[in-house]
Amino acid sequence: MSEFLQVVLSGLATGSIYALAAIGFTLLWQAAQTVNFAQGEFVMLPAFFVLIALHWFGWPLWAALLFGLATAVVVLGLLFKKVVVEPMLPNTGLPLIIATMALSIFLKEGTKKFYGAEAQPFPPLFPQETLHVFGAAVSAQDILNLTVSLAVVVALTLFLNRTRTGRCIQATAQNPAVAEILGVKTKRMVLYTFLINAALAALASFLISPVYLAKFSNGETLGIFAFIAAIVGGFNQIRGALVGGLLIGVLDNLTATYITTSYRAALPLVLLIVVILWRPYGLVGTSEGREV
Amino acid sequence: MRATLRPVLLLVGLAVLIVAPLGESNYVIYLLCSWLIFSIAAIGLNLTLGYAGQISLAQASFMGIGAYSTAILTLAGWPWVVGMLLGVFLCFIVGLALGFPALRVKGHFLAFVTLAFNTLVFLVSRNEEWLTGGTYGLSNMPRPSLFGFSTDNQTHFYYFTVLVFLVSAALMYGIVRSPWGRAFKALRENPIRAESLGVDTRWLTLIAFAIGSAYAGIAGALVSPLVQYIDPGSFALVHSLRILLMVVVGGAGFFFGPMLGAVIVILLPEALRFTEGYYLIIYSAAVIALMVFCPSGLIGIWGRLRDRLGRKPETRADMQAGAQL
Amino acid sequence: MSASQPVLAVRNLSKTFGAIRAVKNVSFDVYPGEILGLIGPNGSGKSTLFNCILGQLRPNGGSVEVNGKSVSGKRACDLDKLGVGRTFQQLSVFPQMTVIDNIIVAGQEHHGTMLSRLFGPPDAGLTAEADQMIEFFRLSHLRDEMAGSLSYGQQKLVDAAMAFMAGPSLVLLDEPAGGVNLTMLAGLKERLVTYNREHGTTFVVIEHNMEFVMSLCTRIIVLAEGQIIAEGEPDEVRANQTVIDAYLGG
Amino acid sequence: MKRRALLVTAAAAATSAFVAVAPVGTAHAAGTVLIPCVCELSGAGAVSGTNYRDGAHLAIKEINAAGGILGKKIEMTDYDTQTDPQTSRALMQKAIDSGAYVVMGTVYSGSTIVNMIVAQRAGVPQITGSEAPNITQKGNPYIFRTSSGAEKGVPSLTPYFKHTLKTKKIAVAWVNNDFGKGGHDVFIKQMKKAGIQVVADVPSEQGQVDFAADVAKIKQSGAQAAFVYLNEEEDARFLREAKKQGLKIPLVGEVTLTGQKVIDLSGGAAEGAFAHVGLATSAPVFKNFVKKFRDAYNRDTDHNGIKGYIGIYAIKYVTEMIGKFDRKAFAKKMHGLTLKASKYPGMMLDTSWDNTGEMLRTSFMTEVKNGKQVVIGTVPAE
Repeated sequence: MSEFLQVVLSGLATGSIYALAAIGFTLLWQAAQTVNFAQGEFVMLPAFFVLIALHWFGWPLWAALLFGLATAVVVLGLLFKKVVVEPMLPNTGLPLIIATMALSIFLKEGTKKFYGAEAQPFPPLFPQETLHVFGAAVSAQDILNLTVSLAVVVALTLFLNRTRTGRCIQATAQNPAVAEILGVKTKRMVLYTFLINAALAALASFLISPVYLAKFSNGETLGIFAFIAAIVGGFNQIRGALVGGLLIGVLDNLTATYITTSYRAALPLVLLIVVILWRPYGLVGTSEGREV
Repeated sequence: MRATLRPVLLLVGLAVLIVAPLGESNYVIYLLCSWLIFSIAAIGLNLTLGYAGQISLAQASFMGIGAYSTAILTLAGWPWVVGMLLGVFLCFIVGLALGFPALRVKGHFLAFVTLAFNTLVFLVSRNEEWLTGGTYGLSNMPRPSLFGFSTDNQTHFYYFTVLVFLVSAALMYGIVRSPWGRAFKALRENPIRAESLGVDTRWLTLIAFAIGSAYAGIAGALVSPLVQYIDPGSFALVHSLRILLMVVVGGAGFFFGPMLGAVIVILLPEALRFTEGYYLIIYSAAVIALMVFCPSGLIGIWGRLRDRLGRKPETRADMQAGAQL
Repeated sequence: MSASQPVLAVRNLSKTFGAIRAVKNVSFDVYPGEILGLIGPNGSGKSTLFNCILGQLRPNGGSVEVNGKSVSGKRACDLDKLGVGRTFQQLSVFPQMTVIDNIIVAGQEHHGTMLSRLFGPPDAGLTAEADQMIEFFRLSHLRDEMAGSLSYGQQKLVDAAMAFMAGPSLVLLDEPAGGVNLTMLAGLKERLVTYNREHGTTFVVIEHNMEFVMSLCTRIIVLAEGQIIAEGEPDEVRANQTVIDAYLGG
Repeated sequence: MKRRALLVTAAAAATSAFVAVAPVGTAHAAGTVLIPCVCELSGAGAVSGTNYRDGAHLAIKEINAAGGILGKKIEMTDYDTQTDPQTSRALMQKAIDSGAYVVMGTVYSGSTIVNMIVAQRAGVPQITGSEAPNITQKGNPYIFRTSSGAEKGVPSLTPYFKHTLKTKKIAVAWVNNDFGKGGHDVFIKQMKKAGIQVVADVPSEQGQVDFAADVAKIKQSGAQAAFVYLNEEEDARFLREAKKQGLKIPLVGEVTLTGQKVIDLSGGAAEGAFAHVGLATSAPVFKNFVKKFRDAYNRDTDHNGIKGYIGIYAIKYVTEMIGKFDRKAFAKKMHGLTLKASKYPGMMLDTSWDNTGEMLRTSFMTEVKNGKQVVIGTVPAE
């Protein structure tokens, strides 16, 4: 029992980070039809910005985190849009897929070249106490992960539904042409989505790195999980991405504990295929929203 | 002029293929072989992606299926041809099956399904040790001998590869200029219109996957005697991406695109090796630039130049229509 | 009006979307060689009817027969085999293929078998026929251009040529006049009429452009709120009070 | 039509152009002997490969400064395999084409198992850093290890489990790749022999994020000790999770578990972990080398640095014994050879090779005590 609880709780904590990556992924897809194959690297990189600030500039952690966030938003949000995505329009098809794939190699190799190939320890954002829930150990970090990602979903949903900007972003996502006519500055709205995505990626990076460590190749695993979470949950739903993330996190652990360890990686993939074929709009998603 | 020039140039190309390995080191010949082999796989993907417009990120896993079948059979003492045929057959069937998702979803979603499939194949080939040798893979596969003419010598094997390459390419050329090729393009350009003109788009989608995969099978059947070692990692997702890169960089939907692409993807890193740790960085940056400035690939650049020189650049009327809808 | 078997027979066709009944048991026949116009104010159910006939939508009730064969549940590519050609409201050529290839691909599926199409001649022996078709629509000078590079009107012509290539007995034209400039329009109409006269092909036309319909069609059916409110020769319909009311929203 | 034709030539030209520029048997100065290093400078194995290479370069600097081998200076070219077996095979071919006397590398077993075929065919001795058992079980007369293979290392743990820890039930956590599999298989065999019951057999994926399930399983299994055979980052994640879930049993590893890198990464969770280490960088004998390495590259090496270093020295000593640059004789001489550290200081430890190229050498039991790897005993080479 305690074992079951243990793996479920840990799965939730890990899954919540997949969710953060997946949410940005979903937003980008909705508002800019950009499927970002470099999303994993987007989660890998910000941790290194922080490490640079810590070890090269010798800043305190809080300042380093802010620096990391800011740099991420500029590099992975602004530059990504201006330098890679924007010039490619209207070819948001195969060329963009290829470009983002190339970008992921670029970021990976770049990081390795300029910070080194070795995994780096990343300072914990929280004291490392663990408390025990019915015999299951839960670290403060786990709780932080969960609460943050939940908070993000609530905040984002409120932002998108309650604020004018939010509604404009949604309008842009649903029908750019009409939004334009209604006087929405669609270009800017799209830019906002890119910035939000970068910020979310940075957040995910800061949350996962204390446990997962900072390494140039982290994106390979994280990226796949982000895709799967986004699609399983529902490509046109923010809370869908959350559900997807948590689901993948938990299922992965449950498979490993009770079914098979050597095929643990297979389950999320099978789930992905099944969902795409039987519910292309995801478990939580609704059939309207973007045609795929 | 055109009519006469073309066969001449083809002959020149053929001649280059024949003289290329002469006096070269084993390493260069090895590179040429892998260029030819990956070209075959890319030619296949080009049919699925370039002509029929169905994206697939699983081409490497089909190379794997071909390679493993060939390896297992040849190690069991069967002739290479048998292993190759079995591999190609399996790829055709599995490819057909992988085509079904394409009937339901397109674009990115199809990319994800095939991506997942590729990783699943990797897991199976790693875990089913009894069949595939697990993580250690299979090694020391014998090289084929043609009518008692052994290909153990690197150069001999090269010519053997050239032969297989030419036959495969010729067959594909036949396909793409047959009415099938025209129907594939129609499917890519406008499936609904194609369907309304009596083109059975469902069947066409499946067959596009099947044939494309079968080509990967041929490539795989050549990989195992060339490298004489295969392991699950040799057919991981990253290799599927490489093949995709070949097709797109070369120019999807152009017959010679994938071969040109393979030259770039396999030989450019070699040329950039002197930059040491930087070559992957430069390489990936170059790809991004290409996609930004010429999404239709290198051959696209050529076409663009021709338009620049020849006739005036045209505006895509279907884009205008798009604006009206 | 000939008494021979109708090319297209629509019987009590109904289609509802949720609460809205877009088409309310509509019945009509179309006879060989006719050019039938389907008109009606927006939301009158023209397009729904059209899509039901073409199997894009599954009707809730009623039947559609082409040359005596039911087409219910048939895929578009099978419909084509039954001799039903169509054009689209939006541009529907294959932009990255040459005009000649557009035309040939439209005909090739009716020649030989799957295998003969793989191993037979690259053009499926259709070049001559296709060139005639191109000639007929006066597109010969554009024969080897990419269809996507043609002007809007020219693409409409290619679209029509493709619909005719399979030698259909019935062609459904979905707003052929839409977005085509006047000179082009005259040409298009003239070609359609000629083709109809020469081959006796039956047309069903959905169109907003009254001038065009009135001058093109031999018979007109007027739909409003999913029902047939009038039917007859252009002049009768033009004079019909209910029609006028329907259009003026009376 | 014309376009296509031009393209054939374009492709062909590109090929031939490349062929033309391809470095064929790079001519090297007469006064030097060529020892290329084919190893993982990028990709997953970059850390191990780079250390291996730098260790080798360190030795080369020293040897060349002292006049080289038989008066010839050593020249080393690097070939980056990107940790990809097929690339490594190609580069092995390239290195040999360039006229290698002996080849250093590769470190990752998955690559070595591929490229050793090439070296064998060309009859070029190969000094590998790999530790997977199957390397030396292929009857390849040209392959030589620079550290004991898992089939030597893991068994040296058996007495420790059996007698020191008095284990009856044991668990094993291993990374499911060629490295992990190698150790795992040997371990299972050993435990069977020793009559210790393996109650939990837990493979994990490379780059796995969440080790909760792995640890929970071991905890549930009621094992009295666990054998942890993972890559460094996975080691660290596993140890953190074990600490979090309060897994109290002794965690014993082979080579990596008590390495400084793992200690740093695991943020204190490595405390009290044990490991059998062939080349413990913390062992006094290596003190001097570790310092030299840090001075040269201002970073700490792992055991791979030592491997590369002694690899080069072995080449020097053996060549000087046979008195000429003769690949065949070199390989022949090295089988069954023992180099005493007293006479051959570059080896740092008494080292012998059996006739499969397997290496025998004293090894160490280590434990992590207050954030440092400490040698708690030596295991004699049997």
